[in-house]
Amino acid sequence: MTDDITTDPTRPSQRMRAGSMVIGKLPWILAALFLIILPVIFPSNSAITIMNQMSITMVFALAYNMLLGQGGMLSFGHAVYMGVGGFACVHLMNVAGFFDYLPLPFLPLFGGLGGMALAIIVGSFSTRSAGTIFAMISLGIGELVAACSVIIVVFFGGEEGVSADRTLGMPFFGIEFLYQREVYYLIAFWLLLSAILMYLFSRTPMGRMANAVRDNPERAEFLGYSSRWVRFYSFVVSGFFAGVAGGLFAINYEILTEENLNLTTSGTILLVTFLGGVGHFFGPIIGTVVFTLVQTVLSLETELWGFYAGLLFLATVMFFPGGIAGLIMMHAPAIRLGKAGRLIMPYLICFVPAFFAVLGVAALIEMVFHVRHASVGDEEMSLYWMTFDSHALLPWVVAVAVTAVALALTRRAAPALRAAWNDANTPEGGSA
Amino acid sequence: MELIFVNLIDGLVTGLLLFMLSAGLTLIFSMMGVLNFAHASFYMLGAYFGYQISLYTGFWGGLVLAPIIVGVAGAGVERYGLRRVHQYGHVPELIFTFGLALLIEEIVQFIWGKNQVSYGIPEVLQFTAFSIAGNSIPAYKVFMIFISVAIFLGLLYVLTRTRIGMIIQAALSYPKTVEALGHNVPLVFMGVFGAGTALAGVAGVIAGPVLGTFPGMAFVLGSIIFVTIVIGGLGSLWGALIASLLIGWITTFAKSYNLEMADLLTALGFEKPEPIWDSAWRDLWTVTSPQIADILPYMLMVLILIFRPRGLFGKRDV
Amino acid sequence: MRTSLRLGAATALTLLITASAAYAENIKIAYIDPLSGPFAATGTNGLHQYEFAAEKLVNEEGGVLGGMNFEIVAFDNKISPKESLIQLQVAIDQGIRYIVQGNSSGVANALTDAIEKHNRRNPDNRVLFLNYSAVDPALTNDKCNFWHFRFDAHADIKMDALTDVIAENEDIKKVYIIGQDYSFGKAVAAAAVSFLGEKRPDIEIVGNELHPIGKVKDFTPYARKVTASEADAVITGNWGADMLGLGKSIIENGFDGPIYTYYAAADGITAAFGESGKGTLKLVAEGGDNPPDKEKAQEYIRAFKEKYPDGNLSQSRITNVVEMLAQAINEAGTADDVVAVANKLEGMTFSDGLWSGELYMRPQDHQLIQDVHIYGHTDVEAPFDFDNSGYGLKIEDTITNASADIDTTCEMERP
Amino acid sequence: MTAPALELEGVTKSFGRIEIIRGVDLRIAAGERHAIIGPNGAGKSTLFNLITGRFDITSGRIRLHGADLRGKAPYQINRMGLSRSFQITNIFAKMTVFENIRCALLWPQGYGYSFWNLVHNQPSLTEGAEEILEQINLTGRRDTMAGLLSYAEQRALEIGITIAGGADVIMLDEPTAGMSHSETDYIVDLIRKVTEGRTLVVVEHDMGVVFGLADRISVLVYGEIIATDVPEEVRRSPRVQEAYLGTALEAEH
Repeated sequence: MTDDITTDPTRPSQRMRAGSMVIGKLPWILAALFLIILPVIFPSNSAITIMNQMSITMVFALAYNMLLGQGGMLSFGHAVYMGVGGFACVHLMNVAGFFDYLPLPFLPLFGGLGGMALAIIVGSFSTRSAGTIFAMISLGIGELVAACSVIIVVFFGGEEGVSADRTLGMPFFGIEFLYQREVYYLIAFWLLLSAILMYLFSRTPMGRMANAVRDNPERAEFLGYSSRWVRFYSFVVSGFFAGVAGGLFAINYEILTEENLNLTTSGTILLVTFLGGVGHFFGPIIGTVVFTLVQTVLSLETELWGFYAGLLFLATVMFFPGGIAGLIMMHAPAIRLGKAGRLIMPYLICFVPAFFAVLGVAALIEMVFHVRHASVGDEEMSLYWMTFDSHALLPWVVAVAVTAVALALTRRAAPALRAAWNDANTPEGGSA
Repeated sequence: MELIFVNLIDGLVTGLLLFMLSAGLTLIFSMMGVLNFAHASFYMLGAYFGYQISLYTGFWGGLVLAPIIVGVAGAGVERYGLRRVHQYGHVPELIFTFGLALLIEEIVQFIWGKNQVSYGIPEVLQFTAFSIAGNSIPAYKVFMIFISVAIFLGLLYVLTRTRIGMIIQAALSYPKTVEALGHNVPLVFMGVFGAGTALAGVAGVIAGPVLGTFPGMAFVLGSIIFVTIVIGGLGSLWGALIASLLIGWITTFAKSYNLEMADLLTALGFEKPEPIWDSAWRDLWTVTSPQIADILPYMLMVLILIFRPRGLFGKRDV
Repeated sequence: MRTSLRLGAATALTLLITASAAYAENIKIAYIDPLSGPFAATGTNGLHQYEFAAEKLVNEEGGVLGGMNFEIVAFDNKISPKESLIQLQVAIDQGIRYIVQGNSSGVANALTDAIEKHNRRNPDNRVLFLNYSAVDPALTNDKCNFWHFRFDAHADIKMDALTDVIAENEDIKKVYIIGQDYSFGKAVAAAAVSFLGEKRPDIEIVGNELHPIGKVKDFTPYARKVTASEADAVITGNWGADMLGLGKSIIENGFDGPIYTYYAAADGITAAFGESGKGTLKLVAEGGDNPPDKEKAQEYIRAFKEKYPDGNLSQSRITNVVEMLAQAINEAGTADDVVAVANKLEGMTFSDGLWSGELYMRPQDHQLIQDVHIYGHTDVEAPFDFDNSGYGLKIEDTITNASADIDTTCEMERP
Repeated sequence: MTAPALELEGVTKSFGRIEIIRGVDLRIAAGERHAIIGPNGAGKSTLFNLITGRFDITSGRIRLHGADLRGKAPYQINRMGLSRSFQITNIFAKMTVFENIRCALLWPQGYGYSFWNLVHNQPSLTEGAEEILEQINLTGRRDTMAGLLSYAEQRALEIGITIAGGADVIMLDEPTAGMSHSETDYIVDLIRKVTEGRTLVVVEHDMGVVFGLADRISVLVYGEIIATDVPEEVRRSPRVQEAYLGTALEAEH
């Protein structure tokens, strides 16, 4: 039995017992090793920059999912807690007398405290109820704080933000954090620490009651818990970790701006978390990886990245509301039955053409876009490492043909896949 | 004094425009529980369709056809998108509309490009209706007021005098019981969604020429219409109307009259720190009402949610 | 620039192996500006102008250093400072040594700060920041550094020029200042107040206010106040949709005095104002007249419009960046040692560019000193109009070598 | 024990102008099994919700072990030793059976809002929950999602959650509603077993259920208690027969 990290452990049974705690630690040890060797695999600075960005977003997304996934509170303004934590950190970095004696790795703690302080203030009135009231208050607060960021220049620095220099802190065992790689390890450490703490939090009485209140606030009241306070504490803890993410942002980018507070950032984290899957602890992590790649890497390839991202979200929400994590966890029963192997071939037969179909459709979209918007005379376009004339007939024929054939193959393979899926999820010798 | 009258008219135009959006949204929100984040995107689609059609038929063709197309598109979204997502709960529904808003913006850019399109006021309405103390009131604004009022009266008639209106009203107050009465709820939902988005489309067609038709126009309006219906109270068309006008007038007057925070603080007995530019409170002291005019509705909403969660005219909690 | 390969006869196999080898000897310039999102139109148009300038003014003229070509590599920063810093890192990793950016002073501030830190921490792969459009005065004052060069006249210089013109206009007795509530809007307002107070103490400032940036749906209330104040002229630093909304409202409300602006042209704004802006809209900027004085500039614009019929050649400073960089690289004899290039760039005087007038890169603060013009929005024949609307900008006044002696607080540390 | 476990004094409740509860007086001694019966619409559930703090009372007084409950929120009342179940099954459907019970144990075992204890490291929680599971015969379904249980099992779980905290006053709202005869017998046995030694208040519509279970019965009609006595006396009372059994029989046929 694998120790999957879920927020609603549906089959924990024996795992609680002493011996199995070893299994519980294994994923974390693997994650730590993975984080350590990652820069060795991808040594370039830009890769590390993207990994830093991912790690920061992961902490933020996990904090957000404490609220949405575990506490059932939908927030449209969670960026402000990360932002305020980050602003607190850049201001600290600018306080020479203090920062000179503060080793940089401890800074995110203060970011967390900053985010937490704001969460305590806002949470004191916003967590009285969940649902739409909470959501709309969060939207209003988010909008207000974002608007304040350009008005209150003293703290938020107006449009150009507040910048600082991380290397002015006290060297930490001789490390001055001059290089991206050093910063990477700092962030990776905090990512791991925060993730472990957040995971453990979901295993505490508070964490369990957060789930209980999410599912049934009234019942929780009759178990001795005030659902309001349970929500409040979840909210504050989530604010703390969002603030930690803000502190990491301050360290990595050495600047915070209005962008860290605005509704776009808040909306993005909602999408990231949902894309990954709110029902599972590791969902936001997957969501972050996918979204960052779409945003940073795909946007280098095509202007239409936003269009594809939008399609991806719609497809996810319509067909896989459990997000990517939900999609992965769908395979748990098959794996437990030991029949997951039977899915591999049908998957290949179905998804390889499906992959080409997606590429084909994307190619057609890109070609239409090119014909419509490229400058006159610029008739050649590059796609998938090919350069051709978008106004000639042949590329269109090729693209349409590839797409059509791929779609047909996918359709033909689908029934077999469905049958294989049913088979893999049926225990041997009897119906479920 | 004359300026007050002018401001009242300006605020009325803004408020009625908001109302055309919030009326549809409040119907959708209170019946289906869907926070339709894409509502303003349908408004944008209305403006763009209106523009495209006006190239062939002139403005008036757009005014008639564009809302119909938008309404059909809206009904299609409900039928093939939302209805599927509905079974998963409200959060996925919301994310769906959120993603839809992103997608519609991208599609608009794909088709019409990223620049503002030159969607203009029709020739016949390009004159000054009347002037008050040197402030001209364009005929187009008068036209906007008439259209909005006509739509409001039409809605009122449908909701209070027709059978379908009765069903909708019942669904507003008791969302769960209508199905029990044997009505085809999915069809009602689709119809309401289509009608609501069509209303947004009308707003887009008539607002596009004055407020500009560009891919960011939905985002500018985006969340303010939620604020309107929350302040007005769920399920209340009157609430939506009053809240829209209230927001229209509050923002207009806050922009027109330079109320300064410094005056307020002095009146409260605080002393202005000198020199002001060295003070940590300088930003607070120098705030003026035009600066914060457009965030006042959000403040109002937060206060209302804290002290009266059902909104001004709502019958049930948000 | 691209290796072309017509698909007609080519087999599918050769399709897969298109060469990128031709890029090897290129000098890459990273263009970090918005290519998606609300400011994508401006960013895309700017990119076209860079690509065209590199092609026409450098590569077709034989390149630099005896045959190396300029290549513009586009990075979409979505006008976000965070994304800009990520893309900066990606650009540096690709071995790019020259960064150009212009939209948003907020992004420019983040970039100049990051580049300064990067160059300090990584002396082996330093980069230069050629800012072509971000006009926050701080960039060449308090926040100046050796790696940053600004090719646009900054907000104070433009206001200096603008107020010179206003000062000479005896009809103007009352001025209304309105702008977006952020650093640039505030800087414009502050500069206007201080210059007017200096040059025309008799002018009354009847309004000085800020509105939220990008959030105002309807500018009518502001326009009412302008009319009510009986102002003779309006000054605004607004741009984008805020400029269009404000300008249209003010004009619709019956105001007929001059509206002095920074950014009321191109990107759909000229077309949207059309006839209504004539005689009212004024714009302060650097660059040439329409049509330009030099025949080669006219040719250049015609060629550009042929390639990008929907585009606007709206930022003449872009060709200045490309031409001056090419000359500095040639003089330095290297494109890899950016310190040498920077040393050639600072103090450079350049007068045989596309546009008339002399350019001087002031060494104290790396601010380009150039002629600044006050343009009027009026009928301009194609292809020198904007947005293919038949309207465009014509020079009404010129301040030669504007603010050549303007103070700077810059204390530059040189490597 | 001097003070009664639960004491109601002149309790009224109005919704708008309509008075639903019209002055109820009731004393339930510690350790007593008390049933409140009455026809539909008599206000049984309302009374129940008043006692448990779900609604505020309009006037009167409710005391739990002598302590006034006025103005107390449900969770505060629960902490004072009163636990309730719901007429409509009210469990944590997305959690396992085991977790449902464990959640109910957290507050009584003193974990409060703690975030420094890990629930699976607390033997007392695990053992306590398993003991309850044993009592309600759900050990075999320990790791099933509560939402997937059969209806009777869910009702059993509901009772398990209610008693898990060790509250000494247990209130059950129509615990057998919607059940078949055999299921009803099963649940009644279960209730009898798990409420041994505690004060029990049951609201029931089905008289047959309570006659075997209750020590005393109160009959609530139109917001008033018309009789409180041992089951046999209540059955014999002509007033009760007229007011309640008649209507009940009518309603059933």
